[in-house]
Amino acid sequence: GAAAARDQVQIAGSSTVLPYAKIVAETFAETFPDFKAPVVESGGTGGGLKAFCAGVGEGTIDIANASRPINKNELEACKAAGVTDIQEIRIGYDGIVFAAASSNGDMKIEPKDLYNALAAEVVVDGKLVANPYKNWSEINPTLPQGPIAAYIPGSKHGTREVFEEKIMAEGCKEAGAQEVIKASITDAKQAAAKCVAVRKDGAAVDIDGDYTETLARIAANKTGLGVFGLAFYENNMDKLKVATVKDVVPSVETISSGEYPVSRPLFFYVKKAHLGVIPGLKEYVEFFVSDDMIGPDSPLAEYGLVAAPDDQREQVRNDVLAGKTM
Amino acid sequence: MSTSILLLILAVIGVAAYAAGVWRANAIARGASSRMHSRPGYYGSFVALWALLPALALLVLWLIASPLYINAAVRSEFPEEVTTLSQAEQGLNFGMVSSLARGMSVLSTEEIDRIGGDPAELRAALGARGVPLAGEPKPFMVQAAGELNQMTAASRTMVTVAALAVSLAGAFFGLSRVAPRFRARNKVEKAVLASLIVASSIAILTTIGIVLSMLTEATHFFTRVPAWEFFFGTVWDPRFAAAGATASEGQFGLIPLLLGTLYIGFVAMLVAVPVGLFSAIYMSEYASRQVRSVAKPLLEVLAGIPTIVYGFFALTAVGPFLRDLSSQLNGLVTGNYANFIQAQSVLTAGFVMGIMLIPYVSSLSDDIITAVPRALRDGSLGLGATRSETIKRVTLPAALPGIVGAILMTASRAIGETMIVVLAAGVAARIQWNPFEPMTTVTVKIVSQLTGDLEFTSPQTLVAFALGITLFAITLCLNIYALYIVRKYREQYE
Amino acid sequence: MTDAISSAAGLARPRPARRDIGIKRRYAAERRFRAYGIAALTFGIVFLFLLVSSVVSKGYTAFQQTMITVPVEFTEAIIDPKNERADNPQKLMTANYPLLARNAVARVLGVAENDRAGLRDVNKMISDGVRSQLRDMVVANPALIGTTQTVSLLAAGDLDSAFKGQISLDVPEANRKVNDKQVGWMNQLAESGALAKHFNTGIFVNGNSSRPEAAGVGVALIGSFYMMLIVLVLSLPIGVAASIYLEEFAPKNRLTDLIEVNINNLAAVPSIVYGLLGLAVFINFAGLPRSASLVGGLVLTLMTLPTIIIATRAALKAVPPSIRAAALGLGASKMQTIFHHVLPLAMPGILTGTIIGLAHALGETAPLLLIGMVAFVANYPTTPLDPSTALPVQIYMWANEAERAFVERTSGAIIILLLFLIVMNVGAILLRRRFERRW
Amino acid sequence: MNMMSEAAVEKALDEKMNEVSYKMVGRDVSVYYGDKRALFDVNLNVRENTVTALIGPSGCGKSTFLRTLNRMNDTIENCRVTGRITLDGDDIYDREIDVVELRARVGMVFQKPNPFPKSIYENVAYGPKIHGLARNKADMDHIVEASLQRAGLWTEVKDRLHESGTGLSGGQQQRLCIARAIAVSPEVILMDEPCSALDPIATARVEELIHELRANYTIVIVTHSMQQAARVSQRTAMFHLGQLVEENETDKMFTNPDDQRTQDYIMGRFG
Amino acid sequence: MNMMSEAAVEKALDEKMNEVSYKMVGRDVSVYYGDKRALFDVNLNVRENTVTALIGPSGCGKSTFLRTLNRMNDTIENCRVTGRITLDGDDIYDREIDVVELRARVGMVFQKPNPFPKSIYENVAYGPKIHGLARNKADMDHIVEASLQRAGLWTEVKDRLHESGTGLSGGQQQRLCIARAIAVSPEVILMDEPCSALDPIATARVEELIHELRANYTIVIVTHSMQQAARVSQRTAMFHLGQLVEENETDKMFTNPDDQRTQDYIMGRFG
Ligand SMILES: Nc1ncnc2c1ncn2[C@@H]1O[C@H](COP(=O)(O)OP(=O)(O)OP(=O)(O)O)[C@@H](O)[C@H]1O
Ligand SMILES: Nc1ncnc2c1ncn2[C@@H]1O[C@H](COP(=O)(O)OP(=O)(O)OP(=O)(O)O)[C@@H](O)[C@H]1O
Ligand SMILES: [Mg+2]
Ligand SMILES: [Mg+2]
Repeated sequence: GAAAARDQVQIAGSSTVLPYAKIVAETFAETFPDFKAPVVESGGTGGGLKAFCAGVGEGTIDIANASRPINKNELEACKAAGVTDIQEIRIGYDGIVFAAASSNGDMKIEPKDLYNALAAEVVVDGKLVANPYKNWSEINPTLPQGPIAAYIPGSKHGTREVFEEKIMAEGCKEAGAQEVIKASITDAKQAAAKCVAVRKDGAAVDIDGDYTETLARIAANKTGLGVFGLAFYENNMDKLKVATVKDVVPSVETISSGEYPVSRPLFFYVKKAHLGVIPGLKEYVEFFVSDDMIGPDSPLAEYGLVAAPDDQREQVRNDVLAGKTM
Repeated sequence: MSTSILLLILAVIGVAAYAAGVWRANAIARGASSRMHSRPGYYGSFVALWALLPALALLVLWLIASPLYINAAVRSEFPEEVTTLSQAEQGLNFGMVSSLARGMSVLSTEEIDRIGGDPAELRAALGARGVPLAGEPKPFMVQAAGELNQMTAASRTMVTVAALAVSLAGAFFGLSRVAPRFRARNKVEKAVLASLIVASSIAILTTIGIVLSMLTEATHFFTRVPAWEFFFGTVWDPRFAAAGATASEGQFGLIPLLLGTLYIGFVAMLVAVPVGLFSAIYMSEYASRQVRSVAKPLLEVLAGIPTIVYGFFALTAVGPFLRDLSSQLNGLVTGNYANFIQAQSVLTAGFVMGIMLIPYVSSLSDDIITAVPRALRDGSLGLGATRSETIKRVTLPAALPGIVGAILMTASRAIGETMIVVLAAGVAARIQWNPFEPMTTVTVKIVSQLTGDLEFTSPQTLVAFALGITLFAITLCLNIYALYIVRKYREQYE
Repeated sequence: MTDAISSAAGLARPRPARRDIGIKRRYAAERRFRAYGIAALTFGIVFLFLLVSSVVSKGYTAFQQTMITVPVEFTEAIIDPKNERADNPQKLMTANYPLLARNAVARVLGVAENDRAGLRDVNKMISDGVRSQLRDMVVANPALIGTTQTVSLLAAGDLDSAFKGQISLDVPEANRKVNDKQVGWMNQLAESGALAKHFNTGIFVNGNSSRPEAAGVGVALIGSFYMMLIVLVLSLPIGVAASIYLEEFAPKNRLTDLIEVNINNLAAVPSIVYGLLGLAVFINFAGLPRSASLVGGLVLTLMTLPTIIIATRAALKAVPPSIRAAALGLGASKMQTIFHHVLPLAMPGILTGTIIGLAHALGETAPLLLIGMVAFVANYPTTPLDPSTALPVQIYMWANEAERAFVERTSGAIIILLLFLIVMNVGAILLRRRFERRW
Repeated sequence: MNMMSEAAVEKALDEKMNEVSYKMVGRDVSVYYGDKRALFDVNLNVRENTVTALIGPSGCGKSTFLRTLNRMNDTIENCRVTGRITLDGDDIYDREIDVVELRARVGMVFQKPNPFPKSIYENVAYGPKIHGLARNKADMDHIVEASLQRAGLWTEVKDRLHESGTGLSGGQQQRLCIARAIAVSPEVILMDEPCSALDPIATARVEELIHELRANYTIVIVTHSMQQAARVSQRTAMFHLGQLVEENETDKMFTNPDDQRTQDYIMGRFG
Repeated sequence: MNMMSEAAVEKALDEKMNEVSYKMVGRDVSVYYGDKRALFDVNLNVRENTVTALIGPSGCGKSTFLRTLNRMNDTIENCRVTGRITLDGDDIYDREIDVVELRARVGMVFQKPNPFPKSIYENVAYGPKIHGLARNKADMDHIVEASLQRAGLWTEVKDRLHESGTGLSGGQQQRLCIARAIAVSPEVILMDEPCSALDPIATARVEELIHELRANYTIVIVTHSMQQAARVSQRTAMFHLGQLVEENETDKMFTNPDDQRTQDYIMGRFG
C-alpha cells in the first residue's frame, strides 16, 4: 500500500554542529520516549544545506546544521526548489583556539605573528617578498622551538574563513602589509585575497579532516601549531598547550564576553513546512532552544559550546515560538 | 493479502507448474514412445516461467502504478485550503494521511468508531500503538485516511485476483505447449540468456547513471569557470567563497591533482604489484597446501581493513617512521639531522595504499596461476627448467590475460582511493616530482569539496562534479589503451 | 655406504664430460626467486600483523567497562513525589533518575548533602546513561519504588579512562578531565570492590551515543549485516551472470569491448561517486528513504560488481577449452556446459572476487556519506528501510570524536569489524578450498 | 521455379534423394581457420551402419572434417565452414537445427583424452544425466557399468569409481572418454584416433566394440594405423593436404586404390 | 663400518659396479599414488646407447616407471617413490642430486602433446635458451631448424615458425614436443608413446630419428605397438599390473619370451 510515513526527524549538515546535535538528539529521545531519536547526518554545511534545499517532502531532510549562515545563492536555490519558509536558529558560538603539543611552554600569539609566519608574502624592508621565515623563533620566542609548521583548516572548512578573517586579515593590517598590497593592487577584492593568502611551501598544512587529524599531526610533530575548536581542546587538555591570542586565554567566558577574538556562530535551519507534519520535529526544535540544552550550564556548554548571551537566547526562543521565517 | 503472501502463493503456483510440466512431459514421453526434445525438467521450468513471469510483471506494474493512482485519487478529495498549496506541501499532508491510515489499520473498527472524530484522542491512541503523529490530525485527514485504507484494500484484492489469474493462465498456456518436438530447453535457455544479458546491462546502466548524476552539475561548473582554466590550469586553489560572494575567484587547475593521482597510484602499484605477484607465485607454486590455505585468507584481510584505519596507520606510524628514518640517514651521511622525507608524502601514501592493494593482486593471480594446466608445467620441467624458469617463461605467460585483469583492477582501486591519501599525503595540491613531499589526488578533492562547509551552489563545490566526470573520462581512456595492449599480447593456451 | 665401496665406484669408467648448463647460476636465481616470494608474503603478513596488533593493543581495553556497583535507593520522593503514576504513566518516564544514582554513590563516599561542589564531582563520575538504565528498571517493575537495590551503574567515560590508566595523572589537575578528588574516590571505591571493570557487552549491543561509555556498534552491526546481505545476494549472481554473458556468449565485437572497458573503468570510479549515483537514482528518483541500509546495500552492490565481474571473467578465461569441448561433444548445451563444468572450475576465482569485493564493501564509508548513512543513529533498525549506519561509519565517526574514551572504542570497533570480516569470509574461504584443484 | 530447367530439377531431386540414402552427406565442404584454408571442397558420404575410416598424413584435415560433422568447430573462434552437410537429409548447418540435439545424435571422442575433473562415475554418468537416459540410480549405475565395460575399463576402475578421472593413466583416460561417449548412445559416433593411446589388448577391445556398435550405429573413425582401418572399417577415405583423395571400399582401397597418392601413402612411400 | 661382514661388502661392491656399468639402474623401485601402489619392486637396468622399449597393457605402470627415471613424479602431489635409481652410478633420488640437471640430462616427451602457448620457434628454443646452449641468434636458429628437421616437422612449419604451437594438429603438436626435447640434446631420452598421434610416415620418420640418436644417446620408449618395439628397440621390458614381468633382448622377447604372460600379451591373448 502507501509507503510508510517517516517517523523520525532527519538532520544533516556541519560536522562542527554534529556533536551538539547528537547530544540533543540523544537527550531528546530520553525525554520524549514517544519519539524516535532523530537521525543526525554528517557531511558538512554545504552538503547539509544542499540536501535541505532539495525540496519539501518526506524524502527530504527536516533540519540542516550549519557552522555559517546560509547565503543568498543557497537561499535562492532553496526557494527555487520550493523550500520557502525557513527558520534560522542560532544555537551559540564555537571558539577557535591555537594549540601546540603540551611539551611547549606558554605561548602568546598576536595576529601579526601568525601572519608573518604563515602568509605567502610578507613585508621585509617595505617590500613584499616570498615568506623567508623558517623557524618560529624568528617570529616570536614564546612559540614552539623549531621549524614553522602550522596545521590549519583546509579550505573546505568553515573555520578556515574565520581564521582568515580574524587572524590573517587582521595580521595583515597590523604587520603593515595591507598598505603595501593596496599600493600595488587596486582591486579591493584581490587585495583582500592577497592579504589572506597562505604560504604553500609546506610550512602551513591544510587539514581537510577533523581535529583528531590535527591532533595526530601535532603528536607526530612537536613544533607544530594547530587550530582546534574549543570543545575539542577542552577534551584534550592533557595533550595540548593552548596559546593566548592578544593576551586573552580562550575559554567559554572570554568567548561569550567577546574578549577572545576568534569565534563563530553556529546555526541550524528548519523547514517550516515540516513542522507539525514530521513527528517530533516541533518538539525537537523547541527542546533544542530551551535553556536546558543551550544555556550556560547545559550539556552543550559542558561539551564546549559557548552559549549566546541571555537576551539572544531569549530572542531565539521567541522567534521559534512565533514561527519566524527568513 | 499482503504482497509477501501473494508472492508466496505465486511461488507455490510456480512450483506446482513446474511439477505439472514435468509430469506432462513424462506422460507424453511414455504415451508416444518418441523421444522428447528436452529433459522433463526443462518442460517444467518452461511452464513455471509462464506461470511466474507474466504474473510478476503485472505485480511490479501494479506496485508502481497503484500508489500513484490512489495517491492522486485521495489528494483530489483534499479541501481547497490544501490543494492550493504547493505540490510538495500537499505531499507532506498526504504523508500525514498515510501515517494516519497506517495507524487506523492497526486499530480495530470499534476503536475508530469510539474515538470518532476527536483528533487529540486519535493521536494519543495511535501514539500508544507506536504510530507517532506530528500534530493533531484534521478531520479531512481522518476521512482521507479511511478512504485511503479502503482504496488500498480494494486495489490489493484486485491485483491479487488478477495476478493469480494471470499466473494460472500462464501455467495452462505453458502446459499446452508441452509436446514431443517442442524445444523447451532452448526456450528456457533463452530466458536464462536474457537474464544474463540483463545482468550485464547493469554495468552499462551504472555508467550512464554515474555520468548523468554528475553531468548537470558539471555543466553548471563549466558555465562559471572556463574549461581551459580547469583542464590546463596548473594551480589548484579554490579560495574560500565568503558568504554572499559571487565571483568564481580561485584557480581550478586540474593538472596538479591529476599528477598527484598518477604519482601516488604509481608508487602504490610499485609496492602492490611485485609484492602481490610474488606472493601469488609463492603461494601457488612453492608453498605447501597448509601455508597457502592460511596465507591467502590472511592477505585478504588486508583488503577488508577500512581505509581510514590505514590512513591513521600511515599518519601516526609509517609517516613519522619514514621521516625519522630519513633524518637519521641524513645525519649519518651528512651530519645534518634534517629530514628529507616529509611525514606526509607521496611515498607514505603510495606505500600504505600499496599494502592495502596486495590482496587484489595476490589472490586473483594465485587463482589464475593455479588454473594453468599441469601439462604445461610438466613440459617445461621435463626439459630441465628450474621451477622459477618454468614460472617466468611458461606459467606466467599462460596466465597473463587474467593477471593483467587483476592488475588493471588494482590500478583502478589505487586511483579511486581517498582516505589513505587524505591522511598520508595531505591535501596540498602541488606540482612536483619529489616522492618525499606531499601531494594530493583528484578523489581527495572530490570528497573534500563535496563534504565541506562550502556554499553548495558555488564553483568550489560544483568542481567536484567536474573532477568526477573528468577522472571518469581519463580512466576510460587509460582502460581503452590497456585493453589494446592486452589484446596485442594475449596468448591462449591448450 | 662404506669407503671401500665408494672407492671401488671411483675406479669405474670415467664419467662423460658434463655440459655446463649454468646450474649454479640458475640455482642461485631459483633461490632468489623463491626468496622474493617468501619475502613478499612475509612483507604482506608482517604488515597485517603490525596493523592488527596496533589496533588490538589500542582497542582491547574497549571490551571492558568500569562499573560502580552500589545500593541505590529508589526514593519515591524523587521519582514520583506527587504519586501520580497511576494516572499518568508518563511520569515514570521523565523522573530525575540520575539524582538517585548520584545520591547512592555520594552516600557510599560519604559526601555531605550540602557539599554542592562535591556532589557535582560525584555526578561527573557517573554516566548520564543511568537515566535510561534506572528508568527501564522502574518502568518494568514499578514495585521497586521505595526499595533499595544493588545496581551496577555505568561509570562516566572520563572515570573509565582514568581507571584504565589512560589519563596521565602527572598532568596538572586543571588540564585533565578527572580531578584529584575524583581520583581519590575512584581508588577508594576500587579498594572496596564497588568499582571494577566488567566485560563491556554494551559496545556490541548499544546504539551510538554521544557518551563514550554508553556507545556501542549495535546499530552499525545490524546495518552492516543488512548491507552485506544485500550486496552478497545481488552482486554475486548479477556479477557472475554478467561475466558469463560477456565471456561465453557475447559476440566479440566493438560493443562488448566497450562493455569490458567500461566495467574495468567502473572499478576506478571513486567510491564517493557511487554515493552521488545512489543519491540521484535510489533516493531522488526511486524515492527510497535516506539513511536506509537498503540504499546503502544497493550502492555498495554497484560498487562491488566490477570487482566480481573482473575476477569471474579472469577465472572463466582460465578454464581450459578442452573441458568445454568434452561437454559440448556429449551433446550438452552451452548453458549446461557452463553451469555444469566451467563454472565449478572457475569457482575459486569467483569466490576470491567475492571475498575481496565484499571486504572492500564492508570497509567503505565514502559512498554512504551522500545517502545519509554517515549519521548518528540511536534506534535499532528493524527493516533495511529504517535508518541505520555501518561499522566503518561508526569507526569514522568515533575517530573524529573529541573525547579520550572514544579513542579505545574506535580501535575496539575496528576489532569488531575485523571479526565481522572474518566471520563473513570464512564460509567463502572454506568453499573456495573445496573447489580448488590442480590439473 | 518455372525458370528452372527440367534437368536442373531432376538433378536437385537426385541430390536430395542421395542425401537421404546416406546417413550423412558432405557436399563441397571447405573449412577455413582465419585465412588459412584447411579443407578444400570435400565431398564425402557416410553410410548408415557402416564404419568409415579416415586416413591420411598428419595435418591433412581429418580431425577438421570430423569436427564439421557435429559442428564442434563452431567452438573454434576463427573457424568457418562452407558447403553443405546433412544428417538424414537435414542440413545440419541450417538455422533451424538445434546444435545440441545434433551433438547428442552425433557423439564424439577426441584425439587428446579430456576427462572432466570429476569422479570416474560422474564422467560417464554426465551424458545420460543431461539427456535423461536413466530413470533412477540403479539405471544409471547400470549404464555406467555397461559403458565402462564396453570400453574395457571396468575391471581396472570398478573399485575407484569415485576417484578423479584425471588421475588415470593416459590410456585409461582415453577409454574413459570412449565410455563417456557411448553412454549416451548416439546415432553416429565420431572417433578421433581413439586407440592411439591404447595397448593392443585395449585396442582390440575397442575394435570389437566398434564391430558391435556397427549393427546399430554409424561410425566415423580417424586412424593412423592402416591395419586398424583395414580391420574395422568397411569404407575408407583418404585425405591429403586438405583434399579428399579417394573414398572407397576398404578392401579395394588397400588392395587396389584408384589414386596413386593413396597407394603411395599406404605403402609408406611419401610424406 | 667394521661391523659389515666381508660378504656384505662384496655384495654391495658388486651392486655398485653393476650400477656403474649401466646407464641407469632401477633397484626395487616402488611407486605409490597416495595409498595406491602403482609399481611393485621393479628392477630394471637401462644400457647405454641402447633403445629400451617398455610394453604392457594400459595402466600397468609404464608411464609411471618412465617418470621415475627423471623424477617427473616429484610434481605429482601424493606420489611417493621408494627404492634406488641411479644414473651413471649416482643415486638420482639423493638429496645431493640436482633435479634440474638431472632432467636436462634425462629428457622427456609426454604421452599427451603439451606445446607451450608460444610460437613454434619459441617452443623449440625454450630448452636451449634456459640451458644457455646457443651462443647467439644464428646458433639458436640453427638448433631450432635442426631439431624440427629431425622431428620431421620442418617442411610443414617452416613458413609459420612464429605462429602459436597450439594451433597445430595433434600429430604436429607431438612432433613439436619431440623437437623440443631433442633440442637440448639430453643423454637419455624418455619417450612416452611418442608416435601414438602420428601417421605411418611421420612414425617412420621418428623411428628413423630414434635409430640415429641411438649412436650417441640412451633411449627409453613406451609404446603400445609391438611392431614398433620390435623395429626400434634392442631390449624390451614387459610390465603387468605394476610388476616387471620380463626384461630381455627384443628379439628373444618377441620370439621366445621367458614368461608366459609376455607370450600371452604379445599374442594379444589377455587383458
Ligand atoms: N585451431 C586451429 N587454428 C589454426 N589452424 C588449425 C587449427 N586446428 C587445425 N589447424 C590446421 O589445420 C590443418 C588440419 O588440421 P587437422 O587437425 O584437421 O589435422 P589432422 O588430419 O587431424 O592431423 P593429425 O593426424 O595430426 O591430428 C593443419 O595444418 C593444422 O595446423
Ligand atoms: N596421478 C595419479 N594419481 C593416482 N593414480 C594414478 C596417477 N597416475 C597414474 N595412476 C595410476 O597408476 C597406474 C599406472 O599408471 P601409468 O600412467 O603408469 O600407466 P601406463 O602404463 O602408462 O598406462 P597407459 O598405457 O594407459 O598410459 C594406473 O592404474 C593409473 O590409474
Ligand atoms: Mg587430428
Ligand atoms: Mg602412460
